[in-house]
Amino acid sequence: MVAKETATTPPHVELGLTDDDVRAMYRQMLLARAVDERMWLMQRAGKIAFIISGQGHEGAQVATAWPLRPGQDWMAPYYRSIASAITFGMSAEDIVTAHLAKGDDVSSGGRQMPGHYGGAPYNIVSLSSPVGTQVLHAVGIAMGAWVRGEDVVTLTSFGEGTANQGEIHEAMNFAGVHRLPVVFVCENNGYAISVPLDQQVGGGNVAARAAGYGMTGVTVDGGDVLACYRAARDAHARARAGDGPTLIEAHVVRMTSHSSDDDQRRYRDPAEVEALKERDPISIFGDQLRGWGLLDEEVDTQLRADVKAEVNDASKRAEARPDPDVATALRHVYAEEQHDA
Amino acid sequence: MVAKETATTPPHVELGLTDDDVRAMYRQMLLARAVDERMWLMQRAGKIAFIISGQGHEGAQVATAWPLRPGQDWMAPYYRSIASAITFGMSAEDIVTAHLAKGDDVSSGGRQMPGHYGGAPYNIVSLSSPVGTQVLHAVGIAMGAWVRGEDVVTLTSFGEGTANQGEIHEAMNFAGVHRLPVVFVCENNGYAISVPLDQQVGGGNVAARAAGYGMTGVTVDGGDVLACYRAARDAHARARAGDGPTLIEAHVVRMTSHSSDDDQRRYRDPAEVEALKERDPISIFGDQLRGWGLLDEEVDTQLRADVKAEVNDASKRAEARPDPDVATALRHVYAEEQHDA
Amino acid sequence: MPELNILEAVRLGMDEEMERDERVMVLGEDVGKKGGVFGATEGLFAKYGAKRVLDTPLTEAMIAGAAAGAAIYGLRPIAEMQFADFVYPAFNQIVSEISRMRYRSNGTFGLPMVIRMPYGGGVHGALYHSQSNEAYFTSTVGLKVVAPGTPADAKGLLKAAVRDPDPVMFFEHKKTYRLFKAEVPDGDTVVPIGKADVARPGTHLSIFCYGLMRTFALEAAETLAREDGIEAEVVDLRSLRPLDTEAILASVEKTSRALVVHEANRFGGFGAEVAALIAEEGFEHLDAPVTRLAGPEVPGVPFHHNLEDWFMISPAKIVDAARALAAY
Amino acid sequence: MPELNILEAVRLGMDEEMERDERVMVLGEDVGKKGGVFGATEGLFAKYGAKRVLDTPLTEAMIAGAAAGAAIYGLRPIAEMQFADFVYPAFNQIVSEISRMRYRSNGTFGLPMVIRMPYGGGVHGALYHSQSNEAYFTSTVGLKVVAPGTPADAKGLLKAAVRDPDPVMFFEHKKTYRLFKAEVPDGDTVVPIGKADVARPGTHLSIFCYGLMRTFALEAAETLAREDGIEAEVVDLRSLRPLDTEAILASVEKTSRALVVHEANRFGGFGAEVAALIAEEGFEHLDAPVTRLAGPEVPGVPFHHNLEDWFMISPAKIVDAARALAAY
Ligand SMILES: Cc1ncc(C[n+]2csc(CCOP(=O)(O)OP(=O)(O)O)c2C)c(N)n1
Ligand SMILES: Cc1ncc(C[n+]2csc(CCOP(=O)(O)OP(=O)(O)O)c2C)c(N)n1
Ligand SMILES: [Mg+2]
Ligand SMILES: [Mg+2]
Repeated sequence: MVAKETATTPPHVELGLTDDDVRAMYRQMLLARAVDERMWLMQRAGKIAFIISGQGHEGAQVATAWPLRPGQDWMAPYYRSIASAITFGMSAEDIVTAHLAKGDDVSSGGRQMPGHYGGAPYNIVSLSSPVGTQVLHAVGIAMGAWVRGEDVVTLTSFGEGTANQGEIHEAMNFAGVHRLPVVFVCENNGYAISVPLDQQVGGGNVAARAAGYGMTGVTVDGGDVLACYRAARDAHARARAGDGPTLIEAHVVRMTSHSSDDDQRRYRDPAEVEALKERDPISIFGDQLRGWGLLDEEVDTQLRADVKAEVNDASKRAEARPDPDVATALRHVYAEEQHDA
Repeated sequence: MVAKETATTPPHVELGLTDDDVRAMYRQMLLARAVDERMWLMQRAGKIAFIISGQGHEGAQVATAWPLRPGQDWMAPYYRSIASAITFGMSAEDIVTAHLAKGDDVSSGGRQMPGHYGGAPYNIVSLSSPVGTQVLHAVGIAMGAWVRGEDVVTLTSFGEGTANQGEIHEAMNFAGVHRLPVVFVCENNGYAISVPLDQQVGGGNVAARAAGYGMTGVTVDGGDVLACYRAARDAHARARAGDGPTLIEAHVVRMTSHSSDDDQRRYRDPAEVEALKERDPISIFGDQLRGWGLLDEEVDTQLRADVKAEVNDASKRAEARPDPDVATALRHVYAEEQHDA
Repeated sequence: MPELNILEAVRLGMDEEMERDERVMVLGEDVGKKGGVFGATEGLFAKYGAKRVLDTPLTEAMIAGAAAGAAIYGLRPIAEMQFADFVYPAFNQIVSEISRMRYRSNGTFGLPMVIRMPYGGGVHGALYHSQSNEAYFTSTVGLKVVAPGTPADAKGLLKAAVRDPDPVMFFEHKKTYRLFKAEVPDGDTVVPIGKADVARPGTHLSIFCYGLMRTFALEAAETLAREDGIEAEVVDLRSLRPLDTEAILASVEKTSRALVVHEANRFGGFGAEVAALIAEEGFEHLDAPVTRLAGPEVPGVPFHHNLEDWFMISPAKIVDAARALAAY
Repeated sequence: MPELNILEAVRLGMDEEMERDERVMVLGEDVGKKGGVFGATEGLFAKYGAKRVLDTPLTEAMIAGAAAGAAIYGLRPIAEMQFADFVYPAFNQIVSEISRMRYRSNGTFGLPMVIRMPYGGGVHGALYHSQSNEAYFTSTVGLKVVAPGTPADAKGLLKAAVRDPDPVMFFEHKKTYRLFKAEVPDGDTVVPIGKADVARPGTHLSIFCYGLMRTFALEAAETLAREDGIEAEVVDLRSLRPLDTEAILASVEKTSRALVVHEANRFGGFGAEVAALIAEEGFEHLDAPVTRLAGPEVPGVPFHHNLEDWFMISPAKIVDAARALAAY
């Protein structure tokens, strides 16, 4: 690797990414952010009841989802995973539709709260609210692929508070024992609602736990999109090669309150909150792209306009969709046909 | 430490143990073994329904319990902890009484199966069967001592299979966060019933997990009693000094089938079982004591005779105790007096 | 007597108990600096410090299990589950350990501890922030379970729970938190666990309820009296385990008609026990079948307000059920 | 038709399903080389290999959660909990995830999976190897729950469970494992989930039961017929959720007297639902109060054989309860 590096090879090329790739990554981040911001507006306007945000996580999310093969791999994300879900195939319209709890929302038909991503057509596992449960589903999918000898990698993500749940331990241990093809991404934003890292994670280092399961652990700066991508790409390759799971801890920032029900000023210093802007992965990645000559003011403006139009359009279409029909409320408790599949 | 070592200082003295101490430790091991063997005999004779054995674990158990201060510290042991319990204050008679499920058994009054050690007078937490639950109780006691600012150390033990339970992770993480005065002892005997270490523990190394909680992790040979003692003594001191919890992984041997309901020949090589005798901590420690000039044939014979007499006596007295009275079966579901304590 | 809402009553109850007994501590997620996601512990952190009002990691098994250990050690912990929906990771500790500790140790280890949990729907919380999962606990021998429906009961039962030598599951219907204010007796007024409260006397039928349903049942009773001349007796059970069977049977003896109302789904819900009890021990007094009005048989409250409205019990649904029962 | 005991029937059911459908796999603690602590999976490891008969780490949440993931992926896992008593670490996965996955995803993710659990007392297993904890699951919408009482039902219901598109909790009373042998239909005979079995027709009263209680109830019925001339109808519910309400009400219509028997404690037990159902929907047919005979209100089966005998339901206790009911 080192041998190949020359002063003239830009870092993304060295990682096997094209100029278009990194611009597309940047665009996904912009799109996720734009959708996210729109949700807050809609929440304030009383159109949606609740929003839980991915702002500050987009770099890590887009980068770690990037190596996944849609239609083949699987994802078990969490409630901040707007950017992951969008990268793996959900559309902005899907996301807005889910937030509006419309009847044909792909995640739940309006049954779940905003932020509960999922979609059978996209191989995205339906998410619940109890944190961390999805991690075992990811491991179960990976076990399925391993039992069947199929080339499938599963990615799952969660926060650093969630990393302490017992189920995560059981999941990682099992994945470690059988070297299952799964990638664990811990998006460490330093808070679990109000509880800071030092009261949450013994020792403060989630990736350090990987060694205790016999798996690779990697810490990356979630503001460094290419570093995140490299970690995810390697983890994906490792999984495919039968070399076992990887735990990636990405240090990200939570740029908003925990959710629209929270007010972080109660427990977070104003200066600390102010300083978060400097760690916004979108500005950081934008600056990097500009530095590598891949982005100029014009393209950036164009991309942002594009994304805005996409979100406008998505919102308009989503709002026009039908509300859930109360007559369907009793459906899908059990399968409607008892088919011997 | 190293500076103090001279060719003439015997290792136990270097550790601050007297000759009497190490002989007493040896005697506790003999006693635990003798009780254990007696239980098997009684089980075969149909006097007790079930036995789960500590044979092969005695060295680690006696040594790790040794630093505890009876009446002040606490213990939350597990079902193989005959030697731990005896070292911390239970008598051989208590143990036999519990196995016979007599009405005045200190652990449960005959309500629990054999192997469910516990005793309020001894600061030994009542144990249940679901593995690992006691570890959170230990951490809760340690939290209590920390909240109240009291000088109390809690020791808890469990097997390496149990180490993978989610509750253990939550317990260790919490202890790590607040540097609680607790000592975790994982008695790794290589099997969880029939499941061997490599299918049980990702990476195979339980102590390696300590780093992920910001606590000290130590691996010791459970056949090396003084090494176990040193680890436990240091852990105890660390706990008292506010320097946090310790995870000690002691490699021990399970010299019997998992329990009287199991037959290990179904899943364990006869040669492997045969070889266990070489790792019997009692012979190893006995040989060491002889090497240090602290034990001779005569003393050993005398000790074994003593211990045998003690067990005979304990068994006789225990057998004479009354069976539980059915009229008491409905008692102690709730407190019998509603006292505002 | 101050007028408080249920949230304030819970908070004041904890505050007074912590002041009275320094062994009382509070632990849970976000209970410290933030004061809890509903504000139930607001102010306690500042008053009692970071150890007695302890922000725990995001680990419910640990919260319950460490509370149990602390109770063994001699403290009197009040553990908070952020939502009742998130208690399941702690289920092993609660069911295997906390409920059985006294019995299995032949009375030598008791666990004086409280687990507080906001439960119930109607707040746009969907499947995982709306559950009424009391039946898992009411069927567990060794636990006590209470579910207050008024501010006075919230405070008085909380005090009883903290002082109880046995573990108490304390269910707070989150929709009642700020629903109304009512007078709360000053000072050390303890409401005993195990006693129902006849919230409204009546003669034609009995409505058995708890939590938010008390408010709805009283509203329904007013409508029934006004529009139908039906005098419903509203019995707020308050304490679900132990259950005040005497009060229940006395009411049935008086009215001969029983309607059991709860928000949880019907099949296997807590109402089944109440109904079965009445059917068995009140058989001779019954002029009509014991009737249950409960949440629909779906795995949770769905989110969209259409669907949530469909799910929830309402005074109108109680009125309908009561009318049918009265007409039987 | 071979004569098998229940353990053999369960094993044969799994074997045939694994042979029929290569998506079926078994996972759990000690299910592989050892063949399970009761021997239920004996021989399967040798036949299907270490992946399809997977020895898992000692982690029940993982067993349930990974089975759920595998079901999402398209497999049809049969997960074993070594004892029903040890299911609680998996409770979050079962209740939060497995039971709600289909509903919350609006029908787009189904979970065809089975969780097998040996339950029940009478084997000197004390508080933690004897539990009858079916009520936690029967009250959970989205699960199916079965509890066979005969070898034929054990095999037939297991096949139905494996093929069911939804999660099925499969309760095997461990005392019945080797209690008796009976004929089991050859080959692919599926016993549908949701249908009760009238194990013995009768006219004077109905006994509703499942699992081991079927055997005890039949024995009691013989005694009652012989000694009292009472003809008890024994209805083996088999499927607890969905419950065959039609069969129950038909029997009550016929006999006018209902006795519900189970080993779990009474308060909030599954029998409460059966009794409440009968009280509500069978009210007009009842000549006597619906009566429940259940385990005592203690947190578990105590160990000493004195105490265990005291705890357990027996044919004699059923006879006594039935006599009292018949005499009402
Ligand atoms: C089992 C469970 N307990 C509590 C909650 C309430 N809750 C929702 S998010 C959250 C904090 C999660 O923190 P972290 O894992 O760090 O993720 P982040 O929100 O910071 O991305 C909590 C406590 C929950 N959803 N599930
Ligand atoms: C939660 C739970 N699951 C399963 C069991 C059954 N069981 C009892 S001991 C045991 C193996 C424990 O192995 P390990 O932790 O290594 O301890 P060891 O017996 O080897 O000392 C199992 C699976 C149990 N008691 N509790
Ligand atoms: Mg976080
Ligand atoms: Mg072991």
